[in-house]
Amino acid sequence: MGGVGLQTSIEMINNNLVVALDGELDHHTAKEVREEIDKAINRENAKNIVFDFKKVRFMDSSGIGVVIGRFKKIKEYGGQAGVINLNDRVHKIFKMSGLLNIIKYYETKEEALENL
Amino acid sequence: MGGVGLQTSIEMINNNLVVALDGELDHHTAKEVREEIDKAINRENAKNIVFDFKKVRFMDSSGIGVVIGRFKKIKEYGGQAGVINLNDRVHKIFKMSGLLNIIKYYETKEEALENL
Amino acid sequence: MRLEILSKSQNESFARVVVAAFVAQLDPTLEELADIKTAVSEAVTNSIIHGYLEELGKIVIECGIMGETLEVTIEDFGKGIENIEQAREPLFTSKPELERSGMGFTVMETFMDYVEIDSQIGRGTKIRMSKEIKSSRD
Amino acid sequence: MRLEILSKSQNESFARVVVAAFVAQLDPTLEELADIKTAVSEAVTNSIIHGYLEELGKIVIECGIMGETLEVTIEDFGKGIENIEQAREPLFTSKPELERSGMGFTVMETFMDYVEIDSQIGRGTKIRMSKEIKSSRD
Ligand SMILES: Nc1ncnc2c1ncn2[C@@H]1O[C@H](COP(=O)(O)OP(=O)(O)O)[C@@H](O)[C@H]1O
Ligand SMILES: Nc1ncnc2c1ncn2[C@@H]1O[C@H](COP(=O)(O)OP(=O)(O)O)[C@@H](O)[C@H]1O
Repeated sequence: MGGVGLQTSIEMINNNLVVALDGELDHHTAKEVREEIDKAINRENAKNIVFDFKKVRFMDSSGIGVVIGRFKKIKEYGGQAGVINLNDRVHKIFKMSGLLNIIKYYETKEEALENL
Repeated sequence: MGGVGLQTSIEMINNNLVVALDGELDHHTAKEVREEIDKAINRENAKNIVFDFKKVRFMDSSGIGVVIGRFKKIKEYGGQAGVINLNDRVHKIFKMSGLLNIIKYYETKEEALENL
Repeated sequence: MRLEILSKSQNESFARVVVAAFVAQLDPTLEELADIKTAVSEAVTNSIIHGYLEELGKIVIECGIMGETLEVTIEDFGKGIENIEQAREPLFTSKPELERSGMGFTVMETFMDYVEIDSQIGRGTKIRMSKEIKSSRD
Repeated sequence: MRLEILSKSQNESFARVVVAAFVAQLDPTLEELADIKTAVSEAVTNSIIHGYLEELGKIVIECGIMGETLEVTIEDFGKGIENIEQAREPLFTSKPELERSGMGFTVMETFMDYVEIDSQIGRGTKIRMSKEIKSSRD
């Protein structure tokens, strides 16, 4: 419902699209965020993508699809994806799904940007 | 439901029982708070009573009954009642009921204690 | 949205929280939210105390949105109201011994745009209320 | 408590808030609360996407407390599940095109003590879950 939702702030650092999510990531908010990120990937011609989960206060399994979906898109052109600032819950859900086997988890943004 | 509720802290200053309420005051929480205050009035042999609404985050018309009920009790022995720190909403509900015609509203605890 | 709860006094705050979460989609101000929570609290409390005389019964809360207006009904299947006109009067209460102030309906009418009482002796009471969320027009 | 909502995606967060407010009476930890909200979110989302294929339908959520255990059921009257065993498998999804991960039931099973799936083709799906609120024993 209104008042909650998910805000996205997107910045380009070199070749990398850094997407910071703020709020609750579920099936409802996933729809909007997915479109927004896909537009930015195309517009900015981004190679790699980094998801910052620092301000994600709630996430269910819809979050897995959002990350993997963007990863597949970026991979077509040889890019990579990373996730940063996972809290315990987000980490648990990603781990459960095997996502952390194909997408790298970095402690900090700097580390992600250096290693992607 | 649990987690919310109403906390009461009660102190005696001279003859005056000062009751600070913290939380949500509705029919459910009124029951407990009423008993607690009445016990304290008897135990402390209080003459006057001051209700501090500073931390009342929600109140419905049940709050009117709590204040008037204690006022009636204290009045039997010649005591008076005062209310302090009313926020706009509590003020509106008390005003509507005519409560502020029989119970004095003071800006501060000091003022209440001096004038009761 | 339709919510069924038991007439336990703990459910007064639960009902408030649920209606507040529902109306969040209209982006109300804190003031509007507090108005709605207070009115809901009065109606639910009345069902518990007056409708069911503090025995267990079912309370049904329905919420809907029409444009920018919240519509909420609160219904019980209890005692019913004998004299609706009298019940609406400020300071009238049939339960002074429970320290009721008789201000419940006055509070509902002050904080909501519209309050309708529909009641039948022995069958129950249904309160329909609505409030335009003016802030959602911006 | 019984809550009926429409299968709109905005109601995913509404359902979570309502169940969280209900379970508050058991004084859960933040962790337990998050477990329950996540499981409820999965089941409600499944009803919306898989049960009703994103068309409008009714979802019923019932919550009760047995001792220190929350019992919650989430029911839709939609499509039903063809193969329940397969549905429970991690990574199985019938909607990869919607970027579903197939982890919904795995998440429910991880975060709740007990998850039962009751489904009939063309009639709907009912998920019963429970979780003991251990913190409430202290
Ligand atoms: N749901 C209800 N069922 C039966 N009687 C009711 C109900 N709601 C209100 N009433 C009657 O209307 C009167 C006035 O209600 P209200 O203005 O809310 O004041 P209060 O609750 O303080 O008595 C009550 O005292 C009661 O006699
Ligand atoms: N309420 C439901 N109605 C119909 N089918 C369902 C329902 N819930 C789950 N399913 C089926 O079970 C599969 C697995 O569900 P789940 O583990 O939650 O993964 P996901 O939602 O990511 O597909 C779904 O893809 C769907 O085919």
